[in-house]
Amino acid sequence: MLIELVNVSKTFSDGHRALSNINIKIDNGEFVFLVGPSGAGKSTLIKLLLKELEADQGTILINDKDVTRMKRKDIPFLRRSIGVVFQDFRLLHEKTVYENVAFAMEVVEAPAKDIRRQVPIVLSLVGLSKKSNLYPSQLSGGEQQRVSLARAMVNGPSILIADEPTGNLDPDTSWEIMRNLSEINHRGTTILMATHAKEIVDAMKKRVIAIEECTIARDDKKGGYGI
Amino acid sequence: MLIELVNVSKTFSDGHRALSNINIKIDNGEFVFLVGPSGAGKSTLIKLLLKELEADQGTILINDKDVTRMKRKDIPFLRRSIGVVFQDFRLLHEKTVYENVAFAMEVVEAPAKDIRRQVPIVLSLVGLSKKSNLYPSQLSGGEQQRVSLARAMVNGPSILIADEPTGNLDPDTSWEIMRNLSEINHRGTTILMATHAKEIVDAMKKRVIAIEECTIARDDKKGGYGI
Amino acid sequence: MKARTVKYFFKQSTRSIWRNKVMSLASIGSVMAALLVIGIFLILVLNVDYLATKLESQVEIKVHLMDGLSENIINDINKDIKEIAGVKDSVFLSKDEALKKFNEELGENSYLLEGLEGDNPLSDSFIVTLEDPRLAPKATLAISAMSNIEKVVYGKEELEKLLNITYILRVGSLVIVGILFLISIFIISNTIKLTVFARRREIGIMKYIGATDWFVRGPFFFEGILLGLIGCIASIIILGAGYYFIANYIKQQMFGLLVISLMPFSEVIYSLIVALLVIGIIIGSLGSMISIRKFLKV
Amino acid sequence: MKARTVKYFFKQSTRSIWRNKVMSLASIGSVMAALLVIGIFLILVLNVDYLATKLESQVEIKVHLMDGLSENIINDINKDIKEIAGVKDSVFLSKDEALKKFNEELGENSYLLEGLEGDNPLSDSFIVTLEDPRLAPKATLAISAMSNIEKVVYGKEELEKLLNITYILRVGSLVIVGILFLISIFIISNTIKLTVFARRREIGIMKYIGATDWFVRGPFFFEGILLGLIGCIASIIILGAGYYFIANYIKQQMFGLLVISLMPFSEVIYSLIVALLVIGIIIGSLGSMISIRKFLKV
Ligand SMILES: Nc1ncnc2c1ncn2[C@@H]1O[C@H](COP(=O)(O)OP(=O)(O)OP(=O)(O)O)[C@@H](O)[C@H]1O
Ligand SMILES: Nc1ncnc2c1ncn2[C@@H]1O[C@H](COP(=O)(O)OP(=O)(O)OP(=O)(O)O)[C@@H](O)[C@H]1O
Ligand SMILES: [Mg+2]
Ligand SMILES: [Mg+2]
Repeated sequence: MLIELVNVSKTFSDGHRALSNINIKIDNGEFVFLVGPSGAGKSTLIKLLLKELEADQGTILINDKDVTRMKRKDIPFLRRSIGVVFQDFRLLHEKTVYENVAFAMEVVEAPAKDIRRQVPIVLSLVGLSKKSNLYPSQLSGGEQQRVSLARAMVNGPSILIADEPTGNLDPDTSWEIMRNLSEINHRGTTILMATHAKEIVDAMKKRVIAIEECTIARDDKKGGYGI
Repeated sequence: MLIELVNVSKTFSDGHRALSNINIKIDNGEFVFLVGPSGAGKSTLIKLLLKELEADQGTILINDKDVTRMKRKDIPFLRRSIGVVFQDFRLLHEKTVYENVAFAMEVVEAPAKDIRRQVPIVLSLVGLSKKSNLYPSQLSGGEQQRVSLARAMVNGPSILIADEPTGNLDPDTSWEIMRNLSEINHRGTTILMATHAKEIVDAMKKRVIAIEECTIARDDKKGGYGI
Repeated sequence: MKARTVKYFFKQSTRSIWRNKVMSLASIGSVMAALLVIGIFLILVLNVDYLATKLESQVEIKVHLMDGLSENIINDINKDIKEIAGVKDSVFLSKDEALKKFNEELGENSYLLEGLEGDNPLSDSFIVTLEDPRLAPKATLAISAMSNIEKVVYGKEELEKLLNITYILRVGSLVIVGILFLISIFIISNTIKLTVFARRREIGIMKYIGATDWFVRGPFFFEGILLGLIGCIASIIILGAGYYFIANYIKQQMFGLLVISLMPFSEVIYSLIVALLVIGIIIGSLGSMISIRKFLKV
Repeated sequence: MKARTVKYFFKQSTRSIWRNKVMSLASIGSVMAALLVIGIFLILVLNVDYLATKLESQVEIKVHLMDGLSENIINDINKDIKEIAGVKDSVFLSKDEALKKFNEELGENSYLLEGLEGDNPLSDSFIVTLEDPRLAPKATLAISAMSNIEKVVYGKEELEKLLNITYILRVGSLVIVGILFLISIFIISNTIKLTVFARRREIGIMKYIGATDWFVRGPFFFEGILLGLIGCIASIIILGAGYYFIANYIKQQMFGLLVISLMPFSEVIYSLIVALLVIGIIIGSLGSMISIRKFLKV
């Protein structure tokens, strides 16, 4: 198993229970949609996988490594093995589009030659070749979202997590992005995507995990957005 | 006419032409969808209305006042007359949900009594009564978006502009929000909403302005998202 | 501006200080440190001036009297001298006392005066002290014009040298305190700039929502006052306590060993409070008003 | 760590300084100002020490010789004195010269010595200067043990008073420079804290993408070095130029009026450069490394 959550619970310090007794197993190469109403706990789940938040209870295994008991110094390496499109993009305002994507490669100390070759490729994949020298503040919402996606893909991670990656995109561009994700998935990358895009989920016929009221309401092999 | 754009053009300093020769007239009490692919210039248009950006050319009238020739000291009053849901939310991180919404009323120097009565009402409208003491960083993406909406509504502006207000919301919550907007619209508020939510646009049967390649590609009285 | 808006500003500013603890502490710390520097130097300047005044007060005019005057006449002369403008005091020194004093001053060479006891060549005199050493020439002239005066002497060269030294000490210390004053203001304003810079996003958002410039500035203004006030009070307490302790220590340990003594605590503390309050609060509040300008233009 | 990573750090840091111009200027300014304060005081300390040493070098031992010694013997005594440990110089003063000098010293009272010219009661003497005034008692003892010496005198009380004053001057100025040193470090570290605080979001994002702690720190470390270096060079230039100008001005304007003279520029500048470089760069780089810690914990 690539990702495995066993009895995971998370309650915030203000007493709000976000996740309760979550059990999920995701295999290598799967494509999983994570759905649920606003505030259901999708992003919280993702943050637990990245050790951005600590689970109160339960065990989280990624690549057979126990995330909940991971040492501080190993966290960066966990995060590098996972490409993430953050719901709030998390772009560096002081870096250009190119530098933002390149930064993900610099972090893993990739050779400059590889960086110079790889970054333009992913930027053209998300349709931003022309925007590579602009700063995030000079981009439209959807363009920023695509920079975040490009950054998540650039190191060819074995897991790609995308939190609402099409929220600011028009249907055409969204489908373009979904085609990219499918292709990456076919090449072996496991994809976990939190989304509200009903049409996309319904059309893709992939595994759907629905979170409602802190627990897993549904886990269908080839599901749709709603019931 | 409430909003009137005459021959408006905008080219950015890097040479990118975002809007070219735009002519739009929006009447009091209308409900207008603004659609178009990612990067088409929807947000740029909205920023021009708020004088966040300066038009290179053309005239923009709001409430018969010429925005393009407006003095610096009058800008705050223009902005107060328009409630805005920003695409990137623009919440104050150091203020709680309640304070963020209250701030919009404090800006217009509303009496403390009115603030105490009004803020809880709009927060319950967007379904965030329980979250009023949390900080934006403690909210889910969709919750932050709804705080931004609550803030835009709280002063009962005559114009409400929403830039992608349902991008982070599940379909149910999105419809809830659209019902709210419709109601506000029926009570006389003019609404301009930039969106990619095809289903919503198609279902609402309202006026749709489509921007494509810098110009207005379509302006239908009761249109749909695509052609 | 409505009264409730001012109240609102005040509430916002205290809240913001509290919520941005890291930043508030760092900026209070820097303001305090800058004021400490000013304060330390101010204390030095005050003490230099104090010392200079003390040195200057040691300037004296020697009034040699004719031989064999009656006590009445001497008393009259004394009265007349004391009435001259600028004269602080005048003390009679009989010729015997003068010889004894001279003897002591000579030390090992006092044998030179042996045998003079019987036939004292010195004269009775008045030692006149002045309110301001610069009055010495005038006072000398006035006394010389009186009768029964043999000779009026003051160390002209020494006086000039002394006045030169005290002048340089005063000007030098004032120049340095002026420079440090500017440096401190520079440090405080830079600190404020950084504080405002850290909150540029916040300022922008307020403007986008329709806040007027002064509405955004208000809380920053009060915050500046508060941060300045806190930094200022902290520095006054540190300096006051430090000075009190050191002045006492020196008094106890060095008593008698030194001509130098520190200015009394009570005299120093008022100048300190006034100077630091003005710099801390005014620079704090105005500084934030000015620094914010750049980010208001949205 | 790979070589290209270090190169990357360096590129990032220069870029970041350039892109955050407002912030970089403000922090360079504060660092510079803090170093200026230290520098000004360091100059004062150096000059106080210089003055104290000068004062101390004026301590002299008077060696009175027996009457009527031959020139040969006097020369021998001179040689012997100069061989004593700690003696810097020894100058012969004949009894006629001594009387003339004494006459001058007495000034208006010189009439007391009238008639002594024929029968000079003073003796020939050596004026011995020392390398360290603290050696005076020892040297006095050694000279006393020599033959043909009538009396050896040094101002014991005066020496003690002088040593006390120079001690207090030295300790006092060192204490103040120490305090200012701490204050400056405090200001610089607060400035860095604010600078890092303004970029907390950036630091968080880097960590979320999988950057290790030292990878995030690297550019901040170099940035600290660069900002420290710039602030440091600026302050050295300002202080150096200022001191050069002032020292020259005082030399020209005040020449002869004063016993006080400033330490030569060339001697001051080295201590200044070393002290400021160390504080500026070390505090700048280490400070940013430490300040960043809080925000790395994500
Ligand atoms: N630090 C926190 N403290 C308190 N409550 C929190 C905190 N972080 C998140 N929450 C709450 O936990 C709930 C789940 O948040 P989460 O971000 O996981 O939702 P989500 O499923 O991603 O929603 P969305 O689709 O709107 O992004 C929300 O109600 C949110 O208010
Ligand atoms: N300051 C700027 N400098 C240069 N180009 C800019 C700037 N701001 C926006 N642009 C460009 O202008 C175009 C229009 O941007 P805008 O934000 O209006 O798009 P949008 O229609 O809102 O797209 P989305 O649906 O993705 O939010 C984009 O291609 C963007 O890169
Ligand atoms: Mg979420
Ligand atoms: Mg947009």
